[in-house]
Amino acid sequence: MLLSNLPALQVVVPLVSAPICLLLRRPGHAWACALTVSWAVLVMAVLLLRQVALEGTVSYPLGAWATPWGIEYRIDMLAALVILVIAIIGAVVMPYARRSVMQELDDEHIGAFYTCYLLCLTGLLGIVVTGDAFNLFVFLEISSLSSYVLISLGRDRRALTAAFQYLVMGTIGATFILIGVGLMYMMTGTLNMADLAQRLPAVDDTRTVRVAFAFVTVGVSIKLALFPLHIWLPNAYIYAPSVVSIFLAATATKVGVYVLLRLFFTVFGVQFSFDDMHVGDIIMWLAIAAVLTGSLVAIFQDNLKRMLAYSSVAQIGYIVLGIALATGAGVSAGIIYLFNHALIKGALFMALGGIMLRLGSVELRDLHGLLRQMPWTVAAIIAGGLSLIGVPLTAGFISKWYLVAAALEGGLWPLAFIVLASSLLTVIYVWRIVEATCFRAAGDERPGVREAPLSMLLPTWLLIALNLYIGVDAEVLTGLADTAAAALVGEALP
Amino acid sequence: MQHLVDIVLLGLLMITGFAIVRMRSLLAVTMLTSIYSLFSALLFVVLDAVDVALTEAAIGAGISTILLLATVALTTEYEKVPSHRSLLPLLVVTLTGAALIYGTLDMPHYGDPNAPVHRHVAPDYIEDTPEEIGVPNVVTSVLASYRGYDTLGEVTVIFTAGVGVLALLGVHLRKRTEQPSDYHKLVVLRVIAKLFFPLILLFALYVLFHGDYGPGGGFQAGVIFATGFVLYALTHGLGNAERVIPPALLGILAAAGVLLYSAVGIEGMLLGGKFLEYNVLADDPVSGQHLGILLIETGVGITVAAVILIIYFGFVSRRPGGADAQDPS
Amino acid sequence: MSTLLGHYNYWIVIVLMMTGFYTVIARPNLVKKIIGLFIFQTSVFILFISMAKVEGGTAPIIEEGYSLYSNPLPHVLILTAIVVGLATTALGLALVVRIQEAYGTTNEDDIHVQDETD
Amino acid sequence: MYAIATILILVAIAVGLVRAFRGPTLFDRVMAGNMIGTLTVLLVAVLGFMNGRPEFLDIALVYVLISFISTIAVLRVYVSRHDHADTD
Repeated sequence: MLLSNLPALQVVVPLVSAPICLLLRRPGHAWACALTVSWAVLVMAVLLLRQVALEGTVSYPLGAWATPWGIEYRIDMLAALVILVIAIIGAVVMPYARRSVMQELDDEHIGAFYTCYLLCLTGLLGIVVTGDAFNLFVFLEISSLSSYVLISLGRDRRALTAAFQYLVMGTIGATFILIGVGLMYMMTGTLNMADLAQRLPAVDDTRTVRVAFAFVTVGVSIKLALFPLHIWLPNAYIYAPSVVSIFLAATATKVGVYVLLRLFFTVFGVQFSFDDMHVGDIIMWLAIAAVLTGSLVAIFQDNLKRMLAYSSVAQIGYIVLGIALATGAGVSAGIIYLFNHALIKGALFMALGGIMLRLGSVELRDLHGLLRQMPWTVAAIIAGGLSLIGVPLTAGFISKWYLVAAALEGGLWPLAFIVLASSLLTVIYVWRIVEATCFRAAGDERPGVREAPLSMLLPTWLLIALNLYIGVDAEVLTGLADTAAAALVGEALP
Repeated sequence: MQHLVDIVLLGLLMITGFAIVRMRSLLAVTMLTSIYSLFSALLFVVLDAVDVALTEAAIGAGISTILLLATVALTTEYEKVPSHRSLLPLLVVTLTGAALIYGTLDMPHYGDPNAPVHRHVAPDYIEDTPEEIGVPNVVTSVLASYRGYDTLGEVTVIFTAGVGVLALLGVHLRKRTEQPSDYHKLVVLRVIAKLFFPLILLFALYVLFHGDYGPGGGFQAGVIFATGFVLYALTHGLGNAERVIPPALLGILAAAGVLLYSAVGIEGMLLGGKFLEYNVLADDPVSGQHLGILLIETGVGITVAAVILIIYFGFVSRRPGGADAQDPS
Repeated sequence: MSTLLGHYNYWIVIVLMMTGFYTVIARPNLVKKIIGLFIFQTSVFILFISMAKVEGGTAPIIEEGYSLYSNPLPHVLILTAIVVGLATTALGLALVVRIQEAYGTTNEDDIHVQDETD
Repeated sequence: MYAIATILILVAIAVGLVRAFRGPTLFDRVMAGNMIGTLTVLLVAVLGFMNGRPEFLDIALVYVLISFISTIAVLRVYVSRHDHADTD
């Protein structure tokens, strides 16, 4: 019973636990509930990945209604991988969350916080699992609405304006997606993605479908913060509570990328998306712009959270770059990048959360000589930074390696050059952190500042360890990513 | 005739829309928004979407307007003239609009019975509903059964909004004695409200249980139910309304509705079916469907009513200028 | 002429959508932005409902004597979307109220000024 | 018969809308809003009979309720504070 309903349970378990979490009065109980569920989700994600690896794509009809009349859950290798990313981050961030949340939030908000976290998890998982275009919109809204609330719970009043700006942009994006889905439905009469993929080629020379494609693409681009639609992202990451920054930075935009992949490759098909609509050329330029501006702006930031937020904009650019190549190697590189970047950014933001807890600030000038007082945390930042640059033996190296290889395979050596050049920019801003924390003497005494608590340090180092492990042995990951990419790119071939 | 009404209503909507952009008194704009929503609800009646019309009127013209009023009362009443004028928004909007118009050129014509939307998937809903689900209202059958999972998502969305408002605004208990300053002037209103109150609740139940046969269902019922309490709070003061239905209870109810809905789905799994499969709930599939639909509609109604009240109480228990002493931020 | 009549609904709806969209991105007042979103979304609902209409059809509630019904599926989708719209409006307005309390203004330009000087 | 009624109601709504736009006082707008609400109810009823499905009068009932409550809400929130004319 349990195994055959796994796809539904993957989403239903966090969904059901959200109202239960609200009912638990004590903050500690709410945390325990969220922790248990996060680990259950991870177990299910692993089981699901195994099932997909063994049996191929899994389909689950909700309500037992045949497709396309009912809503279908459809999990292929790509979906299983993205679910795994979300589940890992969720499972690692929850043990971490207790201390950080206790310090950063008022007691009365903690119950609502964990409820919203579970809802956000539900929404993100729901987006990935679903095979129905409208259902995707609904779960997108669940994840978005809950993340607006999570961001607004930050201490600074600017958290409110950041949440508001995100709400406005996010709603515009969602409405664009709704318009696009409506136009697609208008031309085909169906909402099921597989059915859409079958019926769209017959009408893909109509202007309506072209406009539908454009609208959905723009809508999703807002969600994944593709340059120049990224302006909501930095403030949202900076002023949100630390746990929220970690969770959103590591998962939310990745799910946006997933939706983009689904759209280009599964629903519209490679031929329409890339040959007819030339979307590859457009997003490649945007991605290059994102990589360069994101890295450049990051160099000049004195607030570490802001620096990492802009670095995220750049990293999303790399991922999209892989997709824009539209080859098996390129998409595979994009998927590997997505996976690794979630681990890296998760670890980095976690380390920052530790500093925030002890120091109450992440301004560069306040961190001088921090290595003495918080050696493990600073070491984690440096390890994560090296991975961000792409130093060999880290996960970041693997992702950049595959990306450069894919670019060269496509004969695009300028692209490979840009990837390498922007890595140098990354070196600069990572160096600024290293310099401040290791080589500068502390200006004034910081009595009582000591290493972050173990409950926060362990999860951080768990992600770093995972990072290093992938840097050494990436075979499993690349194998799975290749399978996923081949299915995506091959699916649309005649 | 239908065409004429359609054309005129769209024209009125357009004029109202332009007026909303231009006017600077937010109070006037709020009322125009309510009228805008009312017009679109009328349009939905003309376009045969009776369920949607019911919901749009209750949500758009009703609840949203009241929320807007409360917000305007807590903030400023006049919109400032923008300090700088930029052509960029106009450019973006023009481009987007032009793209959409370009997209309409290949669309099937309005009302065309041969459009793809009327040929694939949807006709089977109309054909199969009587035997598979056994309710005359096809919208209800699709909403609650064929695409019941979307509706679970919808309930979760509204639950999220409830939790969000709870976290952002909180609901602070008011004393019963805290009555509106002009309490004594409201005798007529209070008597009418007291007379209406049970009738409104009764009507909400009617909409809930009649949703299988006519326009209505759990969502609309929840809104009407909440509206009854809003009326009570408006006339008898917030403190009294909170005594009738304490805010602490509302949170529990909001969660309970979602749980009831998911419990029906999980029960389907436990009985050997898929998630949200109602056929296995009873001995014969059609009565299983009936039972399932009734239960989930009740769940939807409970959550929606509770969340709307949480939101309403959250807004009206704030004081202008943010002088809410209990709030630390 | 037939294009005009066949698309009248859609074109007006697009004008309505753009009215709302313009209000969102051009107006500095936060309440007005939410109202703009509301108009934008409501207009998209009209787009969906327009496509569901069948000439000569009636509401999709099955009854003796009628054989042509309008398409129920967009109605269902829009019911869901209306709820999502309400959730967004409520959250947005709650944020506006909190912003007013924290900044003493709901004008985007004034808020920027305050943030800069912080 | 129904057609004539429909046209007349539409004209009346348009007239009411003019008052809602021009104001100038809050009461004018409240009045206009309330009037449009009432006319909407009438229009729903007429349309129901015209299309031969008067059982949809449920909708009209909801509209009455909504129109009633939103008018009270506006007045409750504002009238105590606003006795002067607002100008646009």
